[in-house]
Amino acid sequence: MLSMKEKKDTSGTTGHGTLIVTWLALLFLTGLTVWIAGVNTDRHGVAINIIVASMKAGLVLFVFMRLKYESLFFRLILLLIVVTLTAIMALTFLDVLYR
Amino acid sequence: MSDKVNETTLIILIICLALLGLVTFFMIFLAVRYRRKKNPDPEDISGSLPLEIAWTVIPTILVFIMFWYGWVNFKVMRTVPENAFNINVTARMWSWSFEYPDGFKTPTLMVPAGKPVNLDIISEDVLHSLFIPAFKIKEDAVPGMHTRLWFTAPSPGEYTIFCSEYCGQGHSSMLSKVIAMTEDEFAAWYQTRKDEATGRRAGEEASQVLKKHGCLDCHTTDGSALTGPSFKGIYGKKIMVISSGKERELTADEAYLRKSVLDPDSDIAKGYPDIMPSFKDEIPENELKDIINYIKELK
Amino acid sequence: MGTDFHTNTEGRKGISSWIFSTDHKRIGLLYLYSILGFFLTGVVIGLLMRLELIAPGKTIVSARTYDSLFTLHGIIMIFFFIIPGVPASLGNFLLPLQIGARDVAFPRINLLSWWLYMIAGITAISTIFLPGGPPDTGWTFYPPYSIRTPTNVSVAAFAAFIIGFSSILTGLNFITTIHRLRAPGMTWMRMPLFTWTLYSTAWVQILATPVIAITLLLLILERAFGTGFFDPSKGGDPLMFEHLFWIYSHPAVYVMILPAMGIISEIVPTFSRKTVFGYRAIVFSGLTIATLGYVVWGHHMFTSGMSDVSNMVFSFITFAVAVPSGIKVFNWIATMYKGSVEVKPPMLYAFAFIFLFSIGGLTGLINSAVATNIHIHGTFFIVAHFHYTMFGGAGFAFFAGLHYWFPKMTGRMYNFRASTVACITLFIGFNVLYFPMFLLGWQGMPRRYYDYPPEFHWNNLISTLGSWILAAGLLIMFTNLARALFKGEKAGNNPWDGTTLEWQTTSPPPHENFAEIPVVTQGPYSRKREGQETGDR
Amino acid sequence: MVKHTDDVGAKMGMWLFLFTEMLFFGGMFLLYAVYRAHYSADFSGASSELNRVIGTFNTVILITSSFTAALSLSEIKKGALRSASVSLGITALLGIIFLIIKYTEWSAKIGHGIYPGSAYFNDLAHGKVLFFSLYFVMTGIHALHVLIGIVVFMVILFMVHSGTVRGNNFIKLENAALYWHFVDIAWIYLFPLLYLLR
Ligand code: HEA
Ligand code: HEA
Ligand code: HEC
Ligand code: CUA
Ligand SMILES: [Cu+2]
Repeated sequence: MLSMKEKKDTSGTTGHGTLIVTWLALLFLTGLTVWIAGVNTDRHGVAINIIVASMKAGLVLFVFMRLKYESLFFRLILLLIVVTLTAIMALTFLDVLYR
Repeated sequence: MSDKVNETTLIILIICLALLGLVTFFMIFLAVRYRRKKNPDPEDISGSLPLEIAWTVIPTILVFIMFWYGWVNFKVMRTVPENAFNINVTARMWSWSFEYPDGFKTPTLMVPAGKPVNLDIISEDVLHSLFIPAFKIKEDAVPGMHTRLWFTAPSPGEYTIFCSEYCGQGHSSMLSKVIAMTEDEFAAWYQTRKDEATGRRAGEEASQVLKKHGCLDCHTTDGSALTGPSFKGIYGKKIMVISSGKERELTADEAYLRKSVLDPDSDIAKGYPDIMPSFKDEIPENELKDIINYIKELK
Repeated sequence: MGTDFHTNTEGRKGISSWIFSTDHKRIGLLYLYSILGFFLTGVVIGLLMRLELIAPGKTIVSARTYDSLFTLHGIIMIFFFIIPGVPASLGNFLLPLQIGARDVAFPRINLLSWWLYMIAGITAISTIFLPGGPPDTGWTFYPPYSIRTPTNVSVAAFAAFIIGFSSILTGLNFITTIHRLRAPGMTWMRMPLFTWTLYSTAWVQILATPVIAITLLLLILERAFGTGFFDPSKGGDPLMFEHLFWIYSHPAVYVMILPAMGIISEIVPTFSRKTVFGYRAIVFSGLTIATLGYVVWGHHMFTSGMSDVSNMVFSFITFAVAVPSGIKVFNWIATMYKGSVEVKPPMLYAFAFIFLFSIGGLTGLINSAVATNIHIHGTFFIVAHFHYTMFGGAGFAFFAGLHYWFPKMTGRMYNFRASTVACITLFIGFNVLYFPMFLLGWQGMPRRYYDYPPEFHWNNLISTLGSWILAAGLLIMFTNLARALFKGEKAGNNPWDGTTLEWQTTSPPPHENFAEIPVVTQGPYSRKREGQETGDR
Repeated sequence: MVKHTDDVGAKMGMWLFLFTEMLFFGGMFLLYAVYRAHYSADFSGASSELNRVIGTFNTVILITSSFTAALSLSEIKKGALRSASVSLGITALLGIIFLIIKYTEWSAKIGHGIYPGSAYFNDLAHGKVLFFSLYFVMTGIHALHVLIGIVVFMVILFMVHSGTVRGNNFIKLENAALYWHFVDIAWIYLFPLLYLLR
């Protein structure tokens, strides 16, 4: 596990090129999600928009927030949070949907 | 219902007492057997895999057994028999009202013994919970939502109803009764109430209702005060009342009028004595509605 | 060389050398004193409640006052005594010592936590004096009643919101400390069990507390602006509040009990002169309790109108939690096997804990079977269950820990005979006070009842008498400890012959804990020292 | 390597804090999901009363500010204090613009009588009441986070100038940026939930 000595170099810098590409990708995805919402009004719209939002969040997390370079531990807690939220949602809907 | 609960409890209780006994016995036994005086040299034992497995697997099995009984018996408690007699329950701060298929209402729950009864429960204001300890059942009354509960009263008699979800100052006095009658008695009672409910509507005036219940002994309809304040013009007025010793102002709206009649002790109009009796079990709901509408008209 | 932390004032004098100190030991003691202060408040309120219930009808207070009493009692005991109780006081003092660190990772945030705790506490107590009076909703704050009542619900909810922050900060502080500051050689599987439980607890605090924060905030907004989230007249669903509330408040009960279990896991091996039985099993059962504990919240809602499917699933998972709890109990008891057991006061409290917690936990199983829950939900049976787990469990373990580490924290020793008497009195009083409540609940007496029908009189009377015995026990215990604080004999560095790192420094420990950071070469409870034989006498 | 401060530890503390923030917002998302499932027609009706153009514009602003925040971290690590300050300043400025736009959006809604507690509001369909309440609470709490972020960046900017934060001691800036990115992520989800889904 994580100890005093880090395996990865977490203090490096992210190059300007990577940052700009990520930024452009985020803008593109924003456009995409607005466009999808415009043409697609049925129930799939919800899922698609959430997926696009998650892709954007992923970009911010892994590039801007440098999760890509952090130790495994940080990614594991992110997973833990996602699992926790999913569990809460699922169990609550077990009540709401079958009441 | 209560036999289902008893059965489940018994099974869990036996398992739990056995485990508690085991744990306590070994705790005391080992502490005495290996006390320092007698056993000054401890042995270095750091665990045992077979034991760990044993006390993981056996409890897991026990736990599943307990869960299973709890769930299966609960299923029975949720499956309403088809021939159940349906009664609508309304909970409000702090009284119960039971409405029968023919539209009339009572403050106590009248049921035929030996016949399944299904309660459809709602609340007018906050959370309450209908609890009949004798039958070992309860279900919350939730505003904006229908909940249900069914039971069969085993024999004629009276059984207490408690409110078991905290609902404010009157929570501990939100009591009522189940009155179980034989099927014949119930049928007769039901018929009279039904006639009363439909018959009275035809002729009786609200003012006569007031007289019938003796309201006019203490109240007038012309603005002059007797023992109690006059009914004239009180609807919609801002008045001062004393609630559990504290003074506060409120508007005499419909809920307040209703409460004044059913639970006069909770808000006492300032300047008047606290002597008005509660008419909670006296006035049927439809008559009360008429009275309130009548008071509303008295401008 | 480090000096005694009691005399090292970091250049400050008097009270400000305490309330602005960033030394984890001073903060731990600050917490200890303030927590005991709140405990005393809660206890006095509890005594008043019992006095009211001594006979049917009005005895000493009005219904309105009684409602506020149990609300304040619940809020104080839960949020200000038992949740921060062990982790923030004993945990703060001992965590760095046990892992061989000089302090926690963020000493200043640690101090901030204490300040937030005090601000929250004072805010909660202030409701008594504000116009409108203290809240009367019960500590569960269920809407729509909590939206309608004119009492100071928002202020109390805000206090709980602030203490949530304090709790989160303590949690992230502890996690970071454990990850970053362990002494060389202190691998995960060499960590003392108390530290392990603090670690699991910290995770629960981090994962659950934000949920109560947002829930209470939404309740406050609901009261202030009428947002309608939980108000059925605007389309909201009161059951959603119950869900959100228990998503936090059930894990919170494991925040109370896990560190308590950690204390017992320290005491039993020490007084058996033996390494703990099944170290790994205890560690993993703790983590399992923390994980499963997160997904059982619905067992508080079996009669709420929740769907039947949910009832089944939640009941099932709840039963599963009993298994790891049992594993802990069994391993503690097995630790004594072929040990050399000496029943000094901390061990006596630990025994009381094991017995009382087992009763509390096992009656929890009666609660968690859906069929039986339908009868006992909302009755005094529940009240009995949670006093057995919280007071008999977490509370007694807290007392056990207090007696165990008292010599380490103060450098002095209390009178053994007095604390034995206190423990026995507490034990008797406790059972006389709370056991009748099981019977009351089974007979059908609902909780939060100001008045009750005469058939419940006897058990209530006995229960009230028990509260006085318990009070006597507490009085003896605290007098004994207070006397020892000033007049106790010098205790020495390792009076119990403990093996974990905190016993290898002076009592009380110096400012930065260790003259030299120790290097760990073996498990926490191993008695094989260099140059020493196994099981020294 | 005898450093007094533990940068990795500090960063770990920040990440843990951000995870609690995610759960904090998670509670609101749960309410949103449940009420949306219950009142889907009302929700789409109410959502179409929000201005997509403004929403999109604000999204672009926030994403860009996140980009400049990341940029300033890269710059300071290289020791380029000047361009780091500029990026920081732009980030704070974009945050302020975001808030101004939010403010006008809110005032327009309030001007139309749509706010919790108003008479008009209470007469709306139940689902709409809940949608707008969620809208105000979620964007309100988010705006509060933006505000805190701006203040933090101002302080960091000052620290860069006074030399507290510099090329080999940038953990404060790094943590501030992490916080800001989180605020951005929260908005990335709020945007489709409130403005787009109909
Ligand atoms: C420290 C606090 C604490 C702890 C540890 C627990 C532990 C448990 N609790 Fe308790 N509980 C509360 C505090 C606590 N509880 C509070 C405060 C409330 C009420 C809140 C309110 O409404 O105000 C409550 C309410 C409550 C309810 C809701 C009742 C209701 O309102 O209807 C339920 C229902 O399932 C429940 C169950 C359990 C279970 C199954 C455990 C288990 O974790 C217990 C596990 C332990 C054991 C089982 C004992 C040890 C094991 C053995 C000796 C051997 C092995 C045993 C077996 C294999 C069976 N609790
Ligand atoms: C850890 C938590 C904790 C603890 C320790 C206690 C302790 C006590 N509680 Fe508890 N109680 C709760 C948590 C706790 N409680 C909660 C959460 C509720 C639910 C609230 C709700 O419904 O919302 C509750 C509800 C509750 C009820 C139910 C109310 C109702 O539903 O109507 C009752 C009734 O008897 C009660 C009684 C007591 C008593 C008599 C004590 C006793 O322990 C007190 C006994 C001790 C004394 C009386 C000692 C006095 C000591 C001295 C005078 C000397 C001390 C000296 C020094 C420090 C120097 N409590
Ligand atoms: C024994 C006398 C008595 C009788 C009989 C009586 N009341 Fe009253 N009533 C009072 C008094 C005294 C008050 C004022 C004190 C209080 O609010 O409790 C009062 C108050 C009220 C109020 C509140 C008025 C206000 O201004 O606050 C209403 C409404 C009311 N009564 C309705 C009725 C009705 C309807 C009946 C008959 C079914 C009835 N009362 C029978 C004595 C009586
Ligand atoms: Cu109605 Cu309690
Ligand atoms: Cu629980």
